[in-house]
Amino acid sequence: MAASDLVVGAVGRGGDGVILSGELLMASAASKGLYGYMVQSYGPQIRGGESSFRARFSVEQVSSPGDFLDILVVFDWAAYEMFSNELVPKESAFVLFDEDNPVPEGVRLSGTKLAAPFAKLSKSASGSLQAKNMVMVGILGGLFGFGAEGIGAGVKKRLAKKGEEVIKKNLEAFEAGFSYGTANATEAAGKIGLEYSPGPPKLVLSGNEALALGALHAGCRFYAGYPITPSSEILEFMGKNMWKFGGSFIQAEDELASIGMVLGASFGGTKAMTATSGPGFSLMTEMLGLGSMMEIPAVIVDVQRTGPSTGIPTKSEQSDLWQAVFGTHGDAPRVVLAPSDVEDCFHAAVDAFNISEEYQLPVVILSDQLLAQRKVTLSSLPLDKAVVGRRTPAEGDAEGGYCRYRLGSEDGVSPMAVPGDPRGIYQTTGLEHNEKGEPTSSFELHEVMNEKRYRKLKAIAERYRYVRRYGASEPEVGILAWGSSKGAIKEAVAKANAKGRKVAAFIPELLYPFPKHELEAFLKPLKKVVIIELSYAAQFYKYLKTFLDLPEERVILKKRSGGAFLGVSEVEAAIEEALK
Amino acid sequence: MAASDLVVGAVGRGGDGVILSGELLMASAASKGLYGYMVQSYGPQIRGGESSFRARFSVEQVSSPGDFLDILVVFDWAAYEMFSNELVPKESAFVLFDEDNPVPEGVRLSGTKLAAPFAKLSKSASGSLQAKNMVMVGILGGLFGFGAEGIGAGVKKRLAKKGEEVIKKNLEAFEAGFSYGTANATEAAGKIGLEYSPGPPKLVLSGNEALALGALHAGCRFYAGYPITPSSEILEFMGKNMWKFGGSFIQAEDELASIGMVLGASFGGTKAMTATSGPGFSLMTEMLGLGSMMEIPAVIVDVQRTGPSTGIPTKSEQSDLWQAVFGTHGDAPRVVLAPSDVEDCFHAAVDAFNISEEYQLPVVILSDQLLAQRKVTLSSLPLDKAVVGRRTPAEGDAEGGYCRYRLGSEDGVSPMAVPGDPRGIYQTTGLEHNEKGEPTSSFELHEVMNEKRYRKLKAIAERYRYVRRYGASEPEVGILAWGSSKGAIKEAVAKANAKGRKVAAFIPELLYPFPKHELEAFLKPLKKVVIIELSYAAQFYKYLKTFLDLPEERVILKKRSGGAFLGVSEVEAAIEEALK
Amino acid sequence: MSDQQRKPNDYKNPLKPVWCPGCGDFGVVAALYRALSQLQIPQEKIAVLSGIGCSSRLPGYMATYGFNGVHGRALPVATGLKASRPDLTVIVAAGDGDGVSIGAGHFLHAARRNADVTYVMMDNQIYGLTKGQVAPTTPKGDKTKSTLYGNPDPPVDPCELALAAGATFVARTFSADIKGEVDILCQAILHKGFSIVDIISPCVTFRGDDQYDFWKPKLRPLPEGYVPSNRIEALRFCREEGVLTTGILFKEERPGLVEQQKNIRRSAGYDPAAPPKIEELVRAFYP
Amino acid sequence: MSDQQRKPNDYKNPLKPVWCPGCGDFGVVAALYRALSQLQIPQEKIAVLSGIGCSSRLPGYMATYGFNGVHGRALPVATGLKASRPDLTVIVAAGDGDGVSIGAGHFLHAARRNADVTYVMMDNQIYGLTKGQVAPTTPKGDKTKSTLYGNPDPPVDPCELALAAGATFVARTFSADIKGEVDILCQAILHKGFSIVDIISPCVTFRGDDQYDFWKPKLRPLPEGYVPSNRIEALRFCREEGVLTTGILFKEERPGLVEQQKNIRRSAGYDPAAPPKIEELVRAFYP
Ligand SMILES: Cc1ncc(C[n+]2csc(CCOP(=O)(O)OP(=O)(O)O)c2C)c(N)n1
Ligand SMILES: Cc1ncc(C[n+]2csc(CCOP(=O)(O)OP(=O)(O)O)c2C)c(N)n1
Ligand code: SF4
Ligand code: SF4
Ligand SMILES: [Mg+2]
Ligand SMILES: [Mg+2]
Repeated sequence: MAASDLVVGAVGRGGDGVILSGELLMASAASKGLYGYMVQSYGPQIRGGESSFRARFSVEQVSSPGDFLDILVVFDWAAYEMFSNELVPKESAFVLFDEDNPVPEGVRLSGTKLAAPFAKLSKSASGSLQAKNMVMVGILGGLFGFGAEGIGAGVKKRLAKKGEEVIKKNLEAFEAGFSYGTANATEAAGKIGLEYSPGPPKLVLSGNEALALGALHAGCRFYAGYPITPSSEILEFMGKNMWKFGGSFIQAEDELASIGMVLGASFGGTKAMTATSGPGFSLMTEMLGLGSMMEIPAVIVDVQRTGPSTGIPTKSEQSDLWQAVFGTHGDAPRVVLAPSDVEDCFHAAVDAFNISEEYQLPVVILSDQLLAQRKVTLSSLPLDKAVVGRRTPAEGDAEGGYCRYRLGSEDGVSPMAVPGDPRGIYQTTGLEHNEKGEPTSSFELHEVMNEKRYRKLKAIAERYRYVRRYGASEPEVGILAWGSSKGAIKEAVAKANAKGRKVAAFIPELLYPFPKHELEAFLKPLKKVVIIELSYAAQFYKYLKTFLDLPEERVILKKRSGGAFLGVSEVEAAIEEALK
Repeated sequence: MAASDLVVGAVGRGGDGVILSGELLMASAASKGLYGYMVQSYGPQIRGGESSFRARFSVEQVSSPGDFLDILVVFDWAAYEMFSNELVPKESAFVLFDEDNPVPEGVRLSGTKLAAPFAKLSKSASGSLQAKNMVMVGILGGLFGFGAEGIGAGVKKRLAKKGEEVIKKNLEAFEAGFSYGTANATEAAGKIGLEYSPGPPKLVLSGNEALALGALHAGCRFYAGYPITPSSEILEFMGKNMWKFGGSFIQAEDELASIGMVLGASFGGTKAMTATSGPGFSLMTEMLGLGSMMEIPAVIVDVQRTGPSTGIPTKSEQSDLWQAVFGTHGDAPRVVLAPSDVEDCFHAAVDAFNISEEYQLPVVILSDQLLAQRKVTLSSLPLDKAVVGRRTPAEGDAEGGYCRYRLGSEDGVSPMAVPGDPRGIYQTTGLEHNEKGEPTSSFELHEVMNEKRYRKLKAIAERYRYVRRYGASEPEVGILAWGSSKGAIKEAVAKANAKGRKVAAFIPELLYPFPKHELEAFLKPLKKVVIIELSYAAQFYKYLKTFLDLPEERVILKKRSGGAFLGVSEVEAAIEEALK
Repeated sequence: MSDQQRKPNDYKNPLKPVWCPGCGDFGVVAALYRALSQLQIPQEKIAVLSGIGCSSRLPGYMATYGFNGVHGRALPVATGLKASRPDLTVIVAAGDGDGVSIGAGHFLHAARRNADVTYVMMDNQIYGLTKGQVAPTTPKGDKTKSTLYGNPDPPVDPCELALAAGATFVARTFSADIKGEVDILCQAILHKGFSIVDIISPCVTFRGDDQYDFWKPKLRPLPEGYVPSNRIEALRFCREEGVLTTGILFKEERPGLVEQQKNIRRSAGYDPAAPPKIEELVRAFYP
Repeated sequence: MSDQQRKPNDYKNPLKPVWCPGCGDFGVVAALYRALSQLQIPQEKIAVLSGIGCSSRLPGYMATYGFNGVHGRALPVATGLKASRPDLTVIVAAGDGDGVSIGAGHFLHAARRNADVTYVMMDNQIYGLTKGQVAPTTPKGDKTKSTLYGNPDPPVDPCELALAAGATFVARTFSADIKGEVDILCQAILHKGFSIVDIISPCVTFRGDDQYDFWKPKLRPLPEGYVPSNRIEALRFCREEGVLTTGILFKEERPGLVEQQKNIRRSAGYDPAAPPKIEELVRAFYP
């Protein structure tokens, strides 16, 4: 019986082409309508250093990279050492390596060892060692009956720039590997092959790409940003595609300038966004407050990485929550959204623009490295998702003189004129101001203007309650978590439910204003509440406490530092503990 | 019966010399051993604009500027309009104004109106209108028997730079006013005069000055800062005095540079500080996190003003609490201290340096405009307050190679070498690192290093519990508040206690880590808990909830925007409501 | 409004400036009213932006769109606005602290990008709003609230920095010389690309009431026949001692940010008549 | 250590650099080891600071005190350290993005203050660590990860900026020319005040493996007999096209930050032998 789910990992160093081979496997899976989920890891060296991927393929949607590997390919054992924590094979796994490069003394790992002629076949088929990765993909296809079809298109697309000759050699190497694999396919190997009937091709997207697509769909026509891992793909996407839509893109001199440019563009009536990671986000907090005070729409993406300070730039963590919700001096309302899977990144971008434009305030999207840089397959993107615009002065709004900060609307929003409109001329300021926007130091005005600005959050909280809920309808144990942790949790909950456990999960995607009532309703029937987060300081748990009274005696807090993904088995263990 | 407590206010515009007259009254009170408390207000214009002061004098220590005035002096009625909310006379008050400048139609205010020849006497005594303020001080002295003595010394000191001639003319104007006042002292006026027996002279200090003195006392020998209201007096004090102590002072190009310079100096073994207000503090959060990650001592003063954004720069608010406790990306432990009166500012500075140096992490002092810029009289400063230093490698610490981030100490602190020490050479980084300080992307190390960094907070929480408690020993109603609000609360509690009300107040001065046990003990017997704060978003209330379970059903939240002081009567009303 | 003549006062809004009596900034705003009137730019097509400082109060006194943001960051805001709204006339009013202390990095980069913005630097050699601390333009040796023993550092010259960063229009003038100012401002606003006008604008309160008497004898127009096309030549009129040369020191034609971005859009195949569909982009993500 | 001869390798710590094979930064660190050895400065008396970038990894490879801080802010950190610890030799290693993009403001101000720091700019015309986006030093027209249609902006020249800001030692060299580099680094470190050494340090990964071949024919030493004492003359060797002049472009004696601060202390009456008591200060607050 073949598996419906296959987890492959590979590791090597510069020149081994490990990452490309992973991408080809993904492309091949997608072209056959399979689901895929791939993450990559790199050592600190930019070129020639260690790299690895782990990819999971399945006939059903998967939401985590899986815990243990079915297949591990090792090109370089020293490199393997570096990622051995992330790439642990199952007992039943197959471990492939080059026959010239056998398992060194002292390396202990489970699974059936298979030496394969990666180097030799590469050399003979393509004339160089460069195509080892193609041989590997071929061997996998042959051995496990997976990834063989569709690979040609993938190679052509990925290597298009390198020219015909290179493509040809690579395909030959692939073929050599494939024949070798087929010839050597043991019965055992066949067992872990995927059995599937091909479906229509799927998209392959990362969270960063989905988010950028969402922004363009929402009408974003200005992007300014400064490179920073793991958000740079958004910048690069915009630098490539924004122009085609007639928009503007600027790589700013720093993050202070990025958010400044965004506020400027938005003041001019253009939907605008920036993306960064923790260090850049910290630099933006002063002007985040300016946006809040001036009531200017702006979308700010923070792709979280391990902190504090520079931390571990290439690894995920959930520790920018406090900065997103509480960062900047003064009482400065903003909205915080937290997508929890790749498709959500698209939605979050559209929602962020909608909320930001309609309520005239900055919206922060908290993504994270695992969400942003993983690649998954998706059936489609909802390109009909509704997009709304800004409230501008209507006929009559300027009567008796236009007031940019007119009080009295129920939702705190006042029509915002776009420069160019002769009836809407106004001057805005980060100083406290009156309805016209003129500076004031009146305490009374300060109080009513604070009230106006915060009223928007109330209106948003009433209207939007982005929450994902999974699992049993009458749960005894409930899991609270957010962001990319959802993947492992969803899977663990499904497994527990299958075993009859009454478990459910609650994943808020609107973090601020918090969907309080929904959470209270979720909490009520629970015997145990498990809060899971990747923040040493337990930022989510403590944040929840600011807004509601958690039933402390029933709460189990599972928090740890980021830097390593949340595993499905980790969640399962937490569920079992809660059920005890 | 003369009062033991006198509240004087005056208002005018540029050229009226209002502020100088207030300072002279303070100096005169201090020289006679009286207690004084003065606040000033300015219009938006830098010169020639409106200004006012209110000063309270008393034979006993006062902790608030009082609610209503006994004496109001108006030089300019248009200017008065601007501050009429802040300067409300009692029913029994006297309102003085120039006889040439009578109360305009439509201005309604209580109190006995007295027209006085300010301009005329100034002209005749000094030859110009410039000395109107001196005439005013003289008239007050004559009429109310206050401030007459000691004024000479004050004038000489304050006007020393202007030369003999100016001093002489000013003193003559004072005398002219004094004679006029004495001659016209009505019985009624005598009634509100202060009755006191002179004591030893007192210090006149602002919170900013006290804080700067505390820093120098603690051994601060490096200051870098960037001007910003209401913190600039700290910068100016350091720019004047740091040199005398052999230290360094730099006006940096911005706040990013300020905190960078502070970290650099501290890395070099020098105790270092910077001060700013909200906007600058927001810019500092990235490097606050660096200090936390690198475990570098640093003292950062945030003198809060009304926010968000530029807000109202000259007014007080308590809305930077979240930024101080939660600001910066990642899990970045720091300590937050909040002095609550001028003398505390001195203590907080010394404590901040002690904690920062001993535990090797950034300490934020949250002051605020009311605390920082008010002037009060003090009997003395505790110049014998203990000062501690940094743990440096001792003999043996470098054995087997010095490890800057050695794990295993109970309090999380590891000895920090000072450059110049050949046994302690190390390289530090804002990347996650191992014990030696070398970069790592290991999840396991990240977890133990987070644990090490946070362990320091536990140790601090156990050792320091800075809390002020006032009022009844077995209270039914308890007030929770922080920072400069303490003044009005202390006074209101004393008044309520005098009426037999069982009320007490709890003012934490160590805000993070929070003195949880002390607060829990305080809360236990209470029937009602009143939380008072000047933050529209209720930052203090919500922050308390992150760390403990407040007895919600017994909590009354009194929060409002800043921009106007907390009044004693406001607190009294809250107490009465809670007792109902 | 659009048909009749726009008078200088039509660019003025009713708010009374809070500047000190005698402040140089009055001259700057007056000259700006006149320049805009001379150019007859519709008020609603103008945006005046600033940071924080006495000088940065200026947008609040205009009858145009205005944006008084945070200290030092007006240029990025202006750049974002202009890039996305090339139809607007974008002017930034800045102080010397705002522009060459906290905002120095942005200043360099706006010049380098040749962002089509007119940068009006109200240079008073001091921090006015915060009451008299040293600025990066304060002469060496001067005593200020933060340099009681004399400013240890030499001043920078905003024009020199602008030249080094690649600015394409660099001029200097004096706030009380309204005529000279109006002329230069008009040319600066018409210039395609980044233009900086360094206006010596006395702070009477913190630099002294004698500032006008101090500056007037120092002012010197550019030499007869000077052609402002050589960067190195222009530098001879920077960092001067004893005199202050006014006029357009340097001017160069180089595509501005707006034109550059237009070109990139063209290279990327943007067709305003047939804007692409997001579907087309998404297609690229299928294997 | 203190008595015996310090060899270049004695300034090297055991960590293996994570730079890509062939990266120019290997040359820079090698030259630095040699320069320090030549100057025989004790390791414990040296602090090497940096921001973030491939180049900023350098302090981690030194056997001296080291500080690898946040992106763009190494100069303030170094300034604070040097001002408070004049006995230390303070060196900053920076990338071009670190130094003239996010850190541009600090760069100008460190130069203006003449902070006694040696600023080693590892200029590779690209963002290395973040994998190949445009830097402010990238040539106009170049395609990078963030300028797919060609970089629209002209590059800035770090040496020119330094000159405009008042730097007192400005030099340029090439990472593979170890001899030239060592010589210039020695002089830069010995210089009192702010010294910048702009080192062209190829990023083979994102600028191409042919970077050495590209640069070598362009290198040109300063003309025979060139005296580096004139700022305007020095500018002629900035922003060059087709050639790259190496050597000390400019050098000037002007009191550095450390000396200035010493002078201020003297004016303020500081007497190290009899430091004042805080009581004396407090006395001034009595009426
Ligand atoms: C981030 C931040 N830092 C500091 C300040 C305080 N501040 C306001 S204006 C100013 C400088 C004013 O000088 P300048 O820019 O020269 O303008 P001027 O008032 O002289 O016109 C400063 C430091 C601030 N508002 N924001
Ligand atoms: C505040 C902040 N923004 C962005 C980054 C991401 N980042 C790291 S290095 C770098 C630029 C690298 O270029 P450069 O300074 O030229 O150094 P190189 O790697 O080329 O040596 C950037 C943008 C960061 N670490 N911190
Ligand atoms: S302080 Fe100076 S710059 Fe500010 S308004 Fe007054 S004179 Fe003008
Ligand atoms: S990416 Fe470039 S700069 Fe960075 S180490 Fe590699 S070659 Fe050097
Ligand atoms: Mg100024
Ligand atoms: Mg670089």
